[in-house]
Amino acid sequence: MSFIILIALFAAFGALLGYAAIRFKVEGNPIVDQIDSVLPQTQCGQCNFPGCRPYAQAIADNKADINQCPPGGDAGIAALADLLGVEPKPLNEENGVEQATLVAVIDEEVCIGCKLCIQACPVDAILGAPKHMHTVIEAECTGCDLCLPPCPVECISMEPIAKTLALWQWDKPDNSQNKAKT
Amino acid sequence: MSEYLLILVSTILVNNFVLVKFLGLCPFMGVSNKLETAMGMGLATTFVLTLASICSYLANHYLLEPLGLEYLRTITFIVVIAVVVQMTEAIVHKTSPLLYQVLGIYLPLITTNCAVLGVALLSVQEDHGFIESALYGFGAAIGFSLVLILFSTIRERISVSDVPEPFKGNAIALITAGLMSVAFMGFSGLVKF
Amino acid sequence: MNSYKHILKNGLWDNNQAFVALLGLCPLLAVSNTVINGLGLGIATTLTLILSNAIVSLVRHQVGSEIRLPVFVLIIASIVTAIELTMNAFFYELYLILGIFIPLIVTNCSIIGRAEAFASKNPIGASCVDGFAMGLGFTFALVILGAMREILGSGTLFSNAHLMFGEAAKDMTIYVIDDYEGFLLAILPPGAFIGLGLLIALKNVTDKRLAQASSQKVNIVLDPKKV
Amino acid sequence: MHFLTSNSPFIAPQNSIQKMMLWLLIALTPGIFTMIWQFGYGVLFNIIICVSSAIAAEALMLYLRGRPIVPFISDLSAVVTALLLALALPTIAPWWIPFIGAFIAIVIAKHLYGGLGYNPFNPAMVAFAVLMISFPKSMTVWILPNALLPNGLSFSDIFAIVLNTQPNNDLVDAITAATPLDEMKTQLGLNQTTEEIKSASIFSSLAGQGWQWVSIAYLLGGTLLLFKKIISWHIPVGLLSGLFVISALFYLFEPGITPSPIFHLLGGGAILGAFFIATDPVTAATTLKGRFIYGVLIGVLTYIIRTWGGFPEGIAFAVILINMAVPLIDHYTQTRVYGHK
Amino acid sequence: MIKSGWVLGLFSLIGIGLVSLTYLVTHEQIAENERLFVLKNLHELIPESLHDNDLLENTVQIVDSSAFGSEHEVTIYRAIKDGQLIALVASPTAPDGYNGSIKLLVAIKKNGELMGVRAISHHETPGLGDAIDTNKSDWIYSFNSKSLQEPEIKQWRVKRDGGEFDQFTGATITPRAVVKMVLKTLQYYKANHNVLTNTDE
Amino acid sequence: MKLWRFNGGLPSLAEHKNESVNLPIEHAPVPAKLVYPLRQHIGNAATSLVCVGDKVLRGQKIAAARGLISAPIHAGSSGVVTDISDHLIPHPSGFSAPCISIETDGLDDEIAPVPHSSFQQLSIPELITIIRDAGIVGLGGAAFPTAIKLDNQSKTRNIETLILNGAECEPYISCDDRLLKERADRVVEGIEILLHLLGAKRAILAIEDNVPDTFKSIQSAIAVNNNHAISAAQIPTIYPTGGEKQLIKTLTGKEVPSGGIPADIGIVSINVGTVHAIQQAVIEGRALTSRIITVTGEGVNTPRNLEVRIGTPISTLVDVCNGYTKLAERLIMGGPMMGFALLNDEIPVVKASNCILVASKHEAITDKKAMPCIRCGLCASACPTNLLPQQLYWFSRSEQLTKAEDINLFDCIECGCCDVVCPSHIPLTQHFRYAKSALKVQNHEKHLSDIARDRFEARDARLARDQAERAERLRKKKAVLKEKPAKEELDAAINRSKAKKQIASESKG
Ligand SMILES: Cc1cc2nc3c(=O)[nH]c(=O)nc-3n(C[C@H](O)[C@H](O)[C@H](O)COP(=O)(O)O)c2cc1C
Ligand SMILES: Cc1cc2nc3c(=O)[nH]c(=O)nc-3n(C[C@H](O)[C@H](O)[C@H](O)COP(=O)(O)O)c2cc1C
Ligand SMILES: Cc1cc2nc3c(=O)[nH]c(=O)nc-3n(C[C@H](O)[C@H](O)[C@H](O)COP(=O)(O)O)c2cc1C
Ligand SMILES: Cc1cc2nc3c(=O)[nH]c(=O)nc-3n(C[C@H](O)[C@H](O)[C@H](O)CO)c2cc1C
Ligand code: SF4
Ligand code: SF4
Ligand code: SF4
Ligand code: SF4
Ligand code: FES
Repeated sequence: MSFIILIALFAAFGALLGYAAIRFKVEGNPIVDQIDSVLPQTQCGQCNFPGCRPYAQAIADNKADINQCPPGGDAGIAALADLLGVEPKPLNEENGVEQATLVAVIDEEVCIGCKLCIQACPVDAILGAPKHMHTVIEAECTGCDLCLPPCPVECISMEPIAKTLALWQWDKPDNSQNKAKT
Repeated sequence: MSEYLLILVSTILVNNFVLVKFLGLCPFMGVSNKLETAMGMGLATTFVLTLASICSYLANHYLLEPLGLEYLRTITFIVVIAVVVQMTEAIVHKTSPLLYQVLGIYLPLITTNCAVLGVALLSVQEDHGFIESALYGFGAAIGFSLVLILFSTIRERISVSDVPEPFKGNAIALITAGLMSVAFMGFSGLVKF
Repeated sequence: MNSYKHILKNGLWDNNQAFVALLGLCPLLAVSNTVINGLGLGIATTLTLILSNAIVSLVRHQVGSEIRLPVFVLIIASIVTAIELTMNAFFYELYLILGIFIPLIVTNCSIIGRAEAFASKNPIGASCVDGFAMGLGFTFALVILGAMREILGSGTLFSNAHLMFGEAAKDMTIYVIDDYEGFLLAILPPGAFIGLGLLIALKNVTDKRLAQASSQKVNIVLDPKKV
Repeated sequence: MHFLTSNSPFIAPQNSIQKMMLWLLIALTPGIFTMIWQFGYGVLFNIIICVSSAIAAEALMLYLRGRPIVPFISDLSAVVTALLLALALPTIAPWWIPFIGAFIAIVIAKHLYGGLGYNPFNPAMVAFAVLMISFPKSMTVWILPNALLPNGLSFSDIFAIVLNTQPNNDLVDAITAATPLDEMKTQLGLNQTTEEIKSASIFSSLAGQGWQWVSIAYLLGGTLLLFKKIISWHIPVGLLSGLFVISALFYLFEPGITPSPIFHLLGGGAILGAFFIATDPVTAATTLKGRFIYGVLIGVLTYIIRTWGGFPEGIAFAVILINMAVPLIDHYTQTRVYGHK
Repeated sequence: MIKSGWVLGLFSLIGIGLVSLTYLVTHEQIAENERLFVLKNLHELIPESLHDNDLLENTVQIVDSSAFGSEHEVTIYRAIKDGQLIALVASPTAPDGYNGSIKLLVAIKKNGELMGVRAISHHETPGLGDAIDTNKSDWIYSFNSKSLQEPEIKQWRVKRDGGEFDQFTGATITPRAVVKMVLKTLQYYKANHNVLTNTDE
Repeated sequence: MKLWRFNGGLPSLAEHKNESVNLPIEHAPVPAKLVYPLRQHIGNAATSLVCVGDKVLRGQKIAAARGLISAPIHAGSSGVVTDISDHLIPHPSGFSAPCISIETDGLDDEIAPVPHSSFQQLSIPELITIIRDAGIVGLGGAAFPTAIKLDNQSKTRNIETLILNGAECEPYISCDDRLLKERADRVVEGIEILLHLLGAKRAILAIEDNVPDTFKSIQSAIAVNNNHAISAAQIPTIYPTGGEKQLIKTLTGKEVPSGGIPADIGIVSINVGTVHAIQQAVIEGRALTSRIITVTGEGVNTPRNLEVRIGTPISTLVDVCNGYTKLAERLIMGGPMMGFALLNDEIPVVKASNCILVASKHEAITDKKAMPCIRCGLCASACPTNLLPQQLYWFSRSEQLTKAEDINLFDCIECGCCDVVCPSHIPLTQHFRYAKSALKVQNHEKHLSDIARDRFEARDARLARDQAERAERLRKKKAVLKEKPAKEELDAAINRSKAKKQIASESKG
């Protein structure tokens, strides 16, 4: 039968592909870096991953949706959507809500220097020696809240970042005339 | 010479695969959100389509016809194409991860893009020779890429327009494709059949 | 585990291949210039979907990722060619009209799409139901779009029914509008795009209405005075 | 003392959309009057039906979309669209042609994209193209110029024709003809030479009877627009020179069987298209270099479609085809910003 | 790698087997369908009662660009009853339709009188040129029983060009092309009458 | 003199100079309280040198420059420091910022000035020091510390042309014009100082061609001086010819490279008011404590130019001009094109304030109803920087800010020309200001997140290392306990820990 030739040909194709799968095997995924660079690096874990990079990895592996990072907010989701060429969607409320960034402030009167907060801080933003009061380096705190729960004397509070002229933004004009009334 | 030109004009403009012949619509709708991706897709498709057209010609001419197995045309073509695409995919994946990411699921979808099989089948149906087949595939792909790129630039513009809510996204994109198709009807008659 | 009802609803509405996933557009747009053409292709596609989903689901464990695509495609192509030959033998005129789009069912993106997205991950029962639901949803889209274009474009409905149902069905053609000049756009390529666009918008509106209605219902239940 | 704040500049704007549209309407009047003079009152019916249905469609869409109705209607853009469509239609088209056309232009081509400013395709030309494709029969019969009608048509004659959806074919055949472009193309297809063709009565010294005067009147209005800076010269000059150069080339090489450049410029809608239609700011390229390229492309494409394509008048299709390329043109014709290489 | 090979091989065996089986079952029916389809068109012009031969056998293929003005192949079918040539059907292609060529079937009685004309494929504009289809208008029937004598050659034109055949409102090119090609076919028949009617080969 | 033309601009802007230009400059009285924002210039805020309760004299330095780019501040009159705290500042944000408040004693005692009769005797570093210590910043608008501008260029000495900007292209403002009318001689002397300092070959003083009499007074002042390197040029009255880049193009045909400074093409441009202040500092030995300000608009009874102590509240200026009229609607600092509206008139004037415009309703339109952009391109034709405002707007509006940046958003000089010509009445300039500031904030956040990423990864690596070390120690202990472990096992353990370390360092890198 003449189609034996065909079948043999197809089998050869299969072998070729099998070979290609070995020969062109790809390791790692550079897209992870790109995704990671879009994430806010708050390292807060609200996305249900232990930090931003693991979440980036999960997105790249199609194991997580793009709408799980509350600190990144809608702008972050939009950037991810743009990067990955998918439609943006609203933030998943199960992960939290977008808030203004805060910084941790340690009440130095109350702090007992237990070091627990230092262990919790993902970015090493807290300084202090054992038994001495600790302090937060404001410029390096990402406002992730992770230092709050471990503190035995509850001396850490989250405070809004002072508005400065350097970070002041002009108002965006609104085209209310063109918007729907409803 | 002029007959080759006619094939090109015909496949690119008059019988544009996407807007007139209705082939390759899924990637046309799917990867036209951004200019860069559209260009990548256009490139990939041009490559695959031309190659597929050539391979199918060879398969048809040197395999199926001598063996008298024309009724297995579809199967043979599609397997040949699938293999070509899979190889392309593996190579792209290795060499240009970014392009791979951008094209995402669409590289495998090129296989299942009707334009590819369509080109092969139509080319056989129209009794094209080797060069004609290659040109036919190439022209069809250029036509595809052309409208894909134009479409993507328009969609970029539309995506930030004030489109009424129910029409946002796919609906207005399809209507745009419709209007593009209206425009392309202006080319009808350029090449007589 | 997907409940069958969920799968059905998914295929017919929520994830309708034509309206939502925008897959299988080529045959959808090309062949929907009359209801009967749409119906013919819809049935052929549904058949293919069910068979291919079933087979893919059966063999899903045996096939390595590097040859998954060729194998799936091969399976689908065999089924389609068999169907094509059968149609060619028994519905010749319809076969002529549907033309190249019969072999092209092979590359109907929704078929390989379902094979990849559903059948390769689910057992055979669910896969068959999924194929049926998706096919039905697709046929639904074909028929609606076909009706819309046929009425607008030539003022008739069910013309050429005899190609499918035999000579007796010749009288089935309904002249919706008599002496209609014909809005040619509707049966030409642009009409297909625009028509589908309008249908999708219509679906969006319907979905929104439905969502509103259901959220209102919830409100009523939660309203303590009314409970 | 306390004051309210707002942002600079504080100076009142010097211009408004309404003003621009109004000037456009004014610039169209010479053309309209010439058209009435040459082709009778039919055009008035088109204008009335088109404009009123366009305003109705605009109001309806604004209402459905929940937008303020008055400011958007009074910007007059719908009127301009309707008027340009009306002028492109055959003057004895049945009433439903301008009616459907206006709705297609305003609803599909304009408001589905978000209304004024957002539409990628020229609404009037989209409507024209859709009508042309859908109703080729009604869209290709043009009335003969008055000079060729033995005793002219009265107002009521036209009224009857426009309202009568199924016109008496014999009567219509008697008073209608193909447009000069159409006739030229048909006859060339029969291997006639341009000289032989131009001896027919519908042609005259420059281009077609009636048509040439209408074109010249539009040219007048177009100059007014240029003068008032409503449009820049780039598009009209690009378009007309594109059309002129390519038709001159072919005319030089094959004089007997290709119509002259003058015929191409004045014989159809080229002038109207160049000054009033291709210049639609919303759908044209926005950089000056881009506009010139845009114009040239339309000119060349017009010639191609007229000469080898299926439609005798190519402007409408050329415009929407090049509309598609506008974002790309804009993308590649960015200006050289001060201080950049 | 080896495994991929034989898995794909196995599936191709199954797939190709399935298709081949179907092919075996259906291919005769398909060939018959194709035959019947051509016959059906021919029978519209020459009723079955008028011939007893198989129209699809005993055909002639001609390419004569000087007579037909185009390179298209023309097939001539012959209807024979009781060994007598009754009529023949030519399939010329009019190259100058509005949107390209128009494929015709022209049935001519032995005496040179037309039995009928059909357009079997064309690209004319729907709504304008497509009135040559029988289901769009009756125009094509106006050729019935015309011949080179009736009307005379000068009258073989559309009315607009001073002839006898109607044009369509707004579309003259299509009917012009059809009339021209039918006339050419008749003239060809007249010129080659002897060869064409010679049935024994 | 050959002139060049920059793209666009507004040639037909109503000038409104006559209202204020006809009265001579009047000295405004010293108010009861002077307020000095510590940041009145581009760069770092100055640091206060005084404490509450200190007594200060006019011309005394009360705040010192901090860091590279900064400028000192001097008291404008004698009195007592009453307060150093946040106070509303003249800024479009309406923010408060640290200010020194001085209650004046009415004596206006001055610390002794150090005059130099001849600047030629001074070395260039000495001149720079004088200018820096006098607290001179650009008075033309941007308030860039002038000493820094001059310092680099005086060292490299590659300056060909010194441009004196007397264009004053904005409507309503006439302070430079008045200055040139009344004190042209001082300005010319200031130019000579700068020529000497920079080693420039020529100086061009540019004024618009709508003030011919001023031109004459300058020409005669130059003639008196008889310095051939100095010339005056009349430039066409097109807003914004006074913009540095536009002026340079007009006078020299050259363009300042994007992102660069005029010195890159051998040019320094300085406002005539600044030159006057330099002359005062060098020759008279006086620090910058006052400047000329135009108070105008239909909202004041007598529009005119005033010589004002910096730090004076606006209400005092309005009083000198006989108070508000009924039409007063909006209080604008700067001109109607580039100025910004103030919340109240207790805000002090600063070094950069050149005009107080008390605008009536029609002088400062309030609500423009914006329509969608119709892509008419009029804005692009008007843009003096040859940008495409319509595309910038499209991207800014839809928050595609990086795309806006790609098409050179940051080259926009916020002149407002596009706004004025837009038929759709879109507040384009405001969109661009928004986009620029939002981008700056975004970049700042990006910077912070990069720091956070580095720190996070460093910490991860450290933790991994710690853990590896701990495991290692544990194993060693076990090994010791086990007595004479098999040699291979030990090797294996070492290898393992090496591998771990490597992984740790890899994940760090
Ligand atoms: C879009 C379009 C399609 C046309 N299609 C046809 C056609 O299919 N057949 C035809 O004979 N004429 C067609 N025409 C008309 C020709 O242009 C030409 O006007 C006509 O054939 C000659 O017209 P007459 O009847 O006035 O001589 C078409 C015209 C247009 C604009
Ligand atoms: C960071 C920075 C450094 C500058 N350095 C110089 C300089 O070295 N030389 C100079 O002539 N101008 C310098 N300038 C001043 C600018 O060129 C310009 O004159 C000033 O910003 C005021 O211009 P404007 O009012 O047109 O904005 C500098 C400006 C800035 C912001
Ligand atoms: C749009 C615009 C208009 C300006 N108009 C003037 C002006 O009319 N006069 C002036 O001296 N400076 C004007 N400037 C400021 C100058 O660009 C530049 O900052 C100044 O001439 C530099 O001198 P300075 O450092 O001494 O202030 C303007 C700036 C801009 C952006
Ligand atoms: C110079 C000029 C030309 C115009 N040309 C057209 C035109 O050709 N077609 C049209 O529908 N509208 C035209 N308009 C009106 C307006 O731009 C149009 O309604 C918008 O496309 C709707 O968004 C024109 C307006 C101007 C100012
Ligand atoms: S949720 Fe927190 S940890 Fe997760 S990606 Fe966002 S900022 Fe990073
Ligand atoms: S200090 Fe607290 S809030 Fe700030 S980064 Fe560290 S753990 Fe998070
Ligand atoms: S001037 Fe206004 S309407 Fe015109 S292009 Fe610019 S922003 Fe758009
Ligand atoms: S504000 Fe910016 S964009 Fe507008 S004209 Fe001025 S420089 Fe150009
Ligand atoms: S059906 Fe998807 S590309 Fe054709």
